[in-house]
Amino acid sequence: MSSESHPYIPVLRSNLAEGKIDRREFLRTSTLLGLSATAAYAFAGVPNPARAQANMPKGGRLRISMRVYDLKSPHRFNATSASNIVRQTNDFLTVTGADNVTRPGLIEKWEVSPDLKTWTLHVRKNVKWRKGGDFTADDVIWNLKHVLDPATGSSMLGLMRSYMISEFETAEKDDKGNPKKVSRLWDANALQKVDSHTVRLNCKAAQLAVPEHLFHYPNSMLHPADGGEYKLGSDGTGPFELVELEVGKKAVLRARQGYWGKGPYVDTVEFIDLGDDPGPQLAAFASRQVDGIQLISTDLVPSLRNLPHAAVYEQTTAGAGVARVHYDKPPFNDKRVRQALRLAIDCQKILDVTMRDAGSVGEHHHVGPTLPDYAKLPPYKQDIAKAKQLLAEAGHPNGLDLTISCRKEPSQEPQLVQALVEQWKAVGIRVTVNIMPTAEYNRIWTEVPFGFIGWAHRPLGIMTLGLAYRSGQSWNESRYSNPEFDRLLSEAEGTVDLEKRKAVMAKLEAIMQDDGPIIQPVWNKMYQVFDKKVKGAYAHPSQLVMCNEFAVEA
Amino acid sequence: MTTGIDAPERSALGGEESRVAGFISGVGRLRESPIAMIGLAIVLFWVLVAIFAPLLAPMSPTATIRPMALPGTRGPGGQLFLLGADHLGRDVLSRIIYGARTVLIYAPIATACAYVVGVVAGLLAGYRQGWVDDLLARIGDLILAFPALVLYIVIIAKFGSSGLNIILAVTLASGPGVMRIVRGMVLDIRNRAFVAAAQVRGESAWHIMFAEILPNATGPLIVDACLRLGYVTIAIGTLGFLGLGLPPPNPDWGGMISETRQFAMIFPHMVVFPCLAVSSLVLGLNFLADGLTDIVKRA
Amino acid sequence: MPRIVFRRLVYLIATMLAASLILFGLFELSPESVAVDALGQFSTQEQRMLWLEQNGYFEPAYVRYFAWLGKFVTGDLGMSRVFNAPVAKVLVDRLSATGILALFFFATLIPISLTLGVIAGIQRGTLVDRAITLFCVITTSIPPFASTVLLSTIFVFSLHLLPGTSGMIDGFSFRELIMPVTALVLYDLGYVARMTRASMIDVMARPYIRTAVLKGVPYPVVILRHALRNALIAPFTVIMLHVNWLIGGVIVVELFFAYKGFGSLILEATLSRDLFLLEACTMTAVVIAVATQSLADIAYTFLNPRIRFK
Amino acid sequence: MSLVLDREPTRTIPAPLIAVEDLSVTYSGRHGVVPAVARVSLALAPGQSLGVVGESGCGKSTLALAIMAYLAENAEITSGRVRFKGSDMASMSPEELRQVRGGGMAMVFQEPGAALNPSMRIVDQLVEAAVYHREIDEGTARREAGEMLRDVGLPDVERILGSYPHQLSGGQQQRAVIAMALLGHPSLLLLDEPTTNLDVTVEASVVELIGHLRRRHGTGLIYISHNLGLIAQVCDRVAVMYAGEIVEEGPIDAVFAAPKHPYTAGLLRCIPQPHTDKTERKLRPIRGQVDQLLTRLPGCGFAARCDHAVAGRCDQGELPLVDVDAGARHLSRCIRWMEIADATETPDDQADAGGVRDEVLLTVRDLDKFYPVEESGLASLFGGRPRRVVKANQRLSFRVRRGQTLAIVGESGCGKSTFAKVLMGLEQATAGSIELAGLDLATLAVDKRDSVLLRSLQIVFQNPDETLNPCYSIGTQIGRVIRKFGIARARGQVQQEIKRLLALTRLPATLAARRPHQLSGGQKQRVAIARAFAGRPSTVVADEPVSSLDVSVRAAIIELLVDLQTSEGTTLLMISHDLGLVRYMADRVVVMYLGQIMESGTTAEVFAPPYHPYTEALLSAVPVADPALRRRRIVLEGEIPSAMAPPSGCPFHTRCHRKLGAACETQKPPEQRMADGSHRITCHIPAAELAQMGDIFGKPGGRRDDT
Repeated sequence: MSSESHPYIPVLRSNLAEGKIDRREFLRTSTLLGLSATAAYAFAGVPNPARAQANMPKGGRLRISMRVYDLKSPHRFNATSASNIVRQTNDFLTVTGADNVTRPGLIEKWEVSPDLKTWTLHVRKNVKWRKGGDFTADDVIWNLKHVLDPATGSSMLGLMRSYMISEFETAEKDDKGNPKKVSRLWDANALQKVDSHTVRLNCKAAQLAVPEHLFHYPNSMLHPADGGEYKLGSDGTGPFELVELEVGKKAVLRARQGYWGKGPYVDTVEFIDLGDDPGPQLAAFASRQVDGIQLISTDLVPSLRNLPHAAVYEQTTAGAGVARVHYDKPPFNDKRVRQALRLAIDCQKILDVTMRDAGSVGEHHHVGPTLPDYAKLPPYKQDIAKAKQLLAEAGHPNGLDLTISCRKEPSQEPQLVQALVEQWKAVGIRVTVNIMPTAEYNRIWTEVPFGFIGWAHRPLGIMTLGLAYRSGQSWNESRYSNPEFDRLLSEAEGTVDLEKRKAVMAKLEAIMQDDGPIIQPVWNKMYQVFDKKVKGAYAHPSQLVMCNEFAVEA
Repeated sequence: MTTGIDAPERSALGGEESRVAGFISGVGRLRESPIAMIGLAIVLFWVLVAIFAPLLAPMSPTATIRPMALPGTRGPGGQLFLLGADHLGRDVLSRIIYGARTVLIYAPIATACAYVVGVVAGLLAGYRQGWVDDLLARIGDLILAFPALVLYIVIIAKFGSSGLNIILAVTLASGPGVMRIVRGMVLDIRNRAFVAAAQVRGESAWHIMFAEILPNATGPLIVDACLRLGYVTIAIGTLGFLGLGLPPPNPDWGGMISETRQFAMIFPHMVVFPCLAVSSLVLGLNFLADGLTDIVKRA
Repeated sequence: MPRIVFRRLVYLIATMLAASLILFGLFELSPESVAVDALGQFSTQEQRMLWLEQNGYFEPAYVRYFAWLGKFVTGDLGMSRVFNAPVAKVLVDRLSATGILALFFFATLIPISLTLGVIAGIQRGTLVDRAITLFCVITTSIPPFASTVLLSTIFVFSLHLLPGTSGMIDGFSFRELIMPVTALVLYDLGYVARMTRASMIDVMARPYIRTAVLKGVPYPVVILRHALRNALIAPFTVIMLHVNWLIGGVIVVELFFAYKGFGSLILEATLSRDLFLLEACTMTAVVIAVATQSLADIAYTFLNPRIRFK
Repeated sequence: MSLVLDREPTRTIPAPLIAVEDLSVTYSGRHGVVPAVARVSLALAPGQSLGVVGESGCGKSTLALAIMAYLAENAEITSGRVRFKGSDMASMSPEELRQVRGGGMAMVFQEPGAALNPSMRIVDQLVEAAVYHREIDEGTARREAGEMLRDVGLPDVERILGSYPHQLSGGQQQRAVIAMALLGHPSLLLLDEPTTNLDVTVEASVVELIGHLRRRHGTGLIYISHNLGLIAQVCDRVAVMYAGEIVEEGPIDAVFAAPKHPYTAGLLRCIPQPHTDKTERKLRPIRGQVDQLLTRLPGCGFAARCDHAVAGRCDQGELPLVDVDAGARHLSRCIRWMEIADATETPDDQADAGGVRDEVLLTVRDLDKFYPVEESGLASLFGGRPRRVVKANQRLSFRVRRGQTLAIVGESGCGKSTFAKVLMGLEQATAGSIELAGLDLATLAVDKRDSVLLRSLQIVFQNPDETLNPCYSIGTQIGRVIRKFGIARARGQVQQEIKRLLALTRLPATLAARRPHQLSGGQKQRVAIARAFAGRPSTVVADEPVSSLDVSVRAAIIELLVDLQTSEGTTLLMISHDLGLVRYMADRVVVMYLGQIMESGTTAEVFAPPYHPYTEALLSAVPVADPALRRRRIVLEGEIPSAMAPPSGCPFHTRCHRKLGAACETQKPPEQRMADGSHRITCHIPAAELAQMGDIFGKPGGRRDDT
């Protein structure tokens, strides 16, 4: 199959030429279908931003403020910060850039069947493990099997479940006499080794977003000999080698020789843990103790812009802070209560007091307006009278007393919560805020009946919906379970045609607004800040840092 | 001092005295110390602010109006932000005014609880002596072996952050200190002849502890209470600062500082004013304690 | 002397045992919560049961306590969940960092506060005394969490004189110590100075000072030989007891300046409920507190012949 | 045993060593400016000795400090000056002043424990005194220090040199302080109450030492004391101060024999003498008390309290000191000195003899009270060694008859207060019994006693400042007792009763509304007595009821107690170390030493030969304000042993001047019944031999007794 082989690519081209879709949508979709980014950008007639910059300075040290958590099991990561360290030593199969365009990583190209069920991945041939040996199809299959093994506990499982995994009954019975179920690959041949450098994914359902899934942050390619564990000296294909790790303090990486890809330009990268608190991060950056901050709360932006040496990079994202209820717990199991919680909110007002220019108005359905599969719905309006009425109908004429939990950091989360709480007062929903220590909340965020958490950016709406609201998903914190929703979601995931997919997405979004378990007032912008001396810097919407692209001026 | 028989009378014959009069004369003696008067003025200022918060605060402390408004600027509705607005557009002045309530409710209640526990335990330990003393002293030593802030965060971490738990933590952490002071004074006072006189006329132990000994220990205890109230104010603020304080949006000075300190660089008003508020209250209490110490020493 | 050392040792051990009982009761009595803390909220019931069995949590509480105590005594403090490293290793690392902070703290605090206190005490009632006293009350009234903010607003953000954090990323840095030490010293200075002042005033009013003056000893000798030694006993022991206070004080300062010491460790352990780390940190805090109390006692005895030669 | 002459013959006055000229000192305080010393003029020649007497607050300590130019910051010299060897102290440079202090004149204060630096060894403190005044090196100074310690009669000099002050007893400390004062070779020694708070036998030896040193070193001496008896023993001249003024000054014999100021005369009349009792001569208190006035009224400061004051004369203008006996420079500030003639003459001194009834009220039998000693260290931790005990009371046996006054006498630590505590139920006896009205009180704790028993047995404590709860008014405190004992319940009745009691103790009814801090010491003690008598007790224990009161007040309280006892028919148990007082008040006396009874009998029996050697020494040590009285001086060697490790055999053998030999050290002495009735002496010396003993007091002007 040639790169032009997917039948929908010509359709996309004509759509672009006719002006039915914009360049962004063309780029996004055509690359996913296997068109190379270079070709796609050339056709779209815009310069390819990912082209390597000339004359990058060499050497030096790059210090980035970021939490340094335990790195033991990269496939089980649930924080992008941890993956950002492993990312420097262990590559991914694909790379989704800051422009949301997915490019080849360890696989140099991919092809997909017209039904979107068969994906052929061509592994790059010149990639060597640091300790020796080629990176091969076997390595890919081992890694994918590892992340898809329920025992691993990777969130990749949730992402790929719909097209790679089935549940099977076992001989064992549980307490109630029902057979215990196990999840495993839906078919023995689901991960097929074609040759030493070719892997084929045979999916049970159509899926467009496979290349993006492969870049999901826990899916770094580990050496099978390391058995899924990561530590000092673990093998990798990446541009750096981990030479020092003090959890809670710092991680030091040294550039390796003979990296297959771009860079690295700097000699060492240091990730420095300054805690969750934004204060020290700002202070450290202001006094040039660090060259960049991986994740800055929007609060800090005005202060940072004030610093002469700071270059603040921003990205419009589909990341958002979401207040969600446990769909199955009273009083939230009453649809009218959930609706009242949404109707009480004036999203614009919330934006104004919390995020200001650091975000945009949300529509309570968690499908980002910047994403290719976003469907525009009629504006969702605040309606206090209706909210009160719904509450009364639901049996709460005197309002409700609730407690919402959230974490302390990033600081915009408690701020958003406080802004929401202030508005809920108007409809008689009295909410107490329980701000929990961040680490503590991260451990129990799915357990609180009414909670608030930030969801990271994902490049497709269906990815987020699939992770967060599909029945039975491990990250389905709201315990949302709606067969119609699940069905439509699967349908969307298998629809290549953008228009058709948007139509399905519109239905999904409407279900979220009507029945959904969330109140999502705003979208975040994502910021990263680097010292002006850091060249090649940019903000990645998923808070990723790829240090091989950065250089430091002396 | 004139102590002659012919000195003018204070009250009518046979008066079995009023405790109130004694108290008033005690307060009157504050005038002897200018530093105590300044302290009292500062503390009273905050007490009045707390009591009349709804009347004094120009806006709701939780209303989000105009983020980052600078001091002296106006909001969209023409509201004047005298001390500016915080990052969520809430009036800093109103939050400080309501924050005084939080501080002046929790700190005194917590201190009072510590005192109830400490005074009773101290009286028992000092008066009963023997195994009661040993036991209470050991328990006190044990609690005091934990650094206070560690004790606070362990308790708050274990039982969660709420007003009640903060009071509990303060009581537990400060009680033994109060007990030690009371015990020390009881050991001194119990050897005075008037205690023996009460014993030989068959007064009960409770009468002796509370009616004979305790009133004589009030001077140093009031001084200590002022200082301790200052510490507790700082402790509650510190908990707020560490993110273990009272849940927002109840304004709480420590929490305000914690929430807004990252803006100190360009919007110092958000953080400097609450810092000044908490420092001034503590300063007032320290002044008061200082002045009272002088007065108690002179007495 | 050996007797008091021995007594303090016995006391230290008794306090440790009691503290360990409290900690055990608080955190380990319910095995369920231990398992949740150890394995995280996402662990399955099955995993938890397995873990509890492997770690002997189905034994009776007292058996577990003694086993726990035994491991503790032998230095097996368990693994830190957050740091994924043996607790003992993390602890030693952070303790030494705070030790350095404490060293500089005391090295700054002691000369300044004692000097101020002695000067004020000797010149009681003068303008100098009033100025020192006022300075002391004011600094003592600014809580560390406020002074750190104010100090860094001025020295880091406005004047750009000092580094904003004290992570000691590139090893020891004296400049990075200035802010945390200043914040701690400022808050504590007043207390020690005022105590020294009071002690000095007390001693200066003692009859033996009068005796010394009236037997014609030159005034400087009276101060240095007769007054100081007696006057410094109380502040000295108070300073020793400040180690206990310091453990609490460093939490705020270490957090604010991202100093990787014991204070930020105990806070992190608490906030993330890293059970074994928290237990070890708390016990360490108690050991340090009681040990310094004992040292203060012994030092007091040594400094005060009235007790030494009893 | 050493025997020394009481006093030296008076010498003529050479050129003054120190001259105080028209000195006035005021203190400024919260209540305004208070005059402390008013226009005092004094002069002292080298080698002379001057006593300054007066009650507390009369300005004598301020005078001493002014002489040393060491006044407090709030004190101000408003007139006059002090000249030392002719030079004005006020105009001296700091260095000159330093040389004079310690080198020219040295001072010894009361409470030697506080005067010595607790954290310096004795040797260092002594050496300092020498090296800063004399050109000698440390080694020499150290050697001299040792010699000086030997001079002041301290044993085991090397040990003491290396000791810290707290390792010495009070007597040793004061000797060390005196040695320190002398090491600078001063020509003037100022002593401010140097023996206050020392035991009577220790006091006697220290006073003895001072006299001895003065003669040996030829040092001038200013001796300040409230105790007229002590002054009489060491001084050539005496100055009596009242309210900051010198009211009388003169040669000691003349002043004591024929005081020319009513205040001096009043003071002398207030003191019970060990050779008189209440049946012979009634004590005559001075009315009222010393008033601290903000402004000095014209005329005589004492007029308000003086029986001889005449309006229009005594309250007019400035009264001068007039010489009443040109030859001896005897000065008095009384304008009427000639009219009053001999102020000691008092009308109606004959007191009633108290009726003594025979009924035995209280029987003490073989009472033991042992305290366990807190053991520290290993042994106590594991309960190994048997615990040591302090034997505070050992086998006490005596009886008290109804209506009688029984006195228990002894120095501090003899166990007399412990007995009071056991009797009151505040402590429980280890063995033995105390029988009262058929009950055994020895182990009956106060909270087990019923209210009848409680009210029948009450106590008056020593320190008037502590005896009343400062938080309540007088009325409240007395009322509480009245209600508690069910004397009255209704408010009106209680008020009546309060009034009655106040009247009984000769206090104005208006006092009921006052708080204790508004009362003087004497008034407080009266209230305490009123409170003790509120329940109409059958027995009252008075534990050193006047020892912390001023002389003039003391007499009034004693009289009150005697009167109340008589009128209420109360049995009184007096605990005291003051033999003069005991002699005056008591019907029977029990003498205790280290927890054991040494001697008991009627007052007459105990105060007349035969004596127990300890009683003999006690009597000899009592300061007597009568320079004419001759007596044998017995100075006891050594210090009172610790009650924790009492000597074996006879507890007194370590200090006894009549020790027989080994038997005293090893065997418990027998209790011997003397010929004269109920008189018992516990001593190894045979009764017959004891009976040979002479009276310790000679008759005034009579022959000197020698032994």
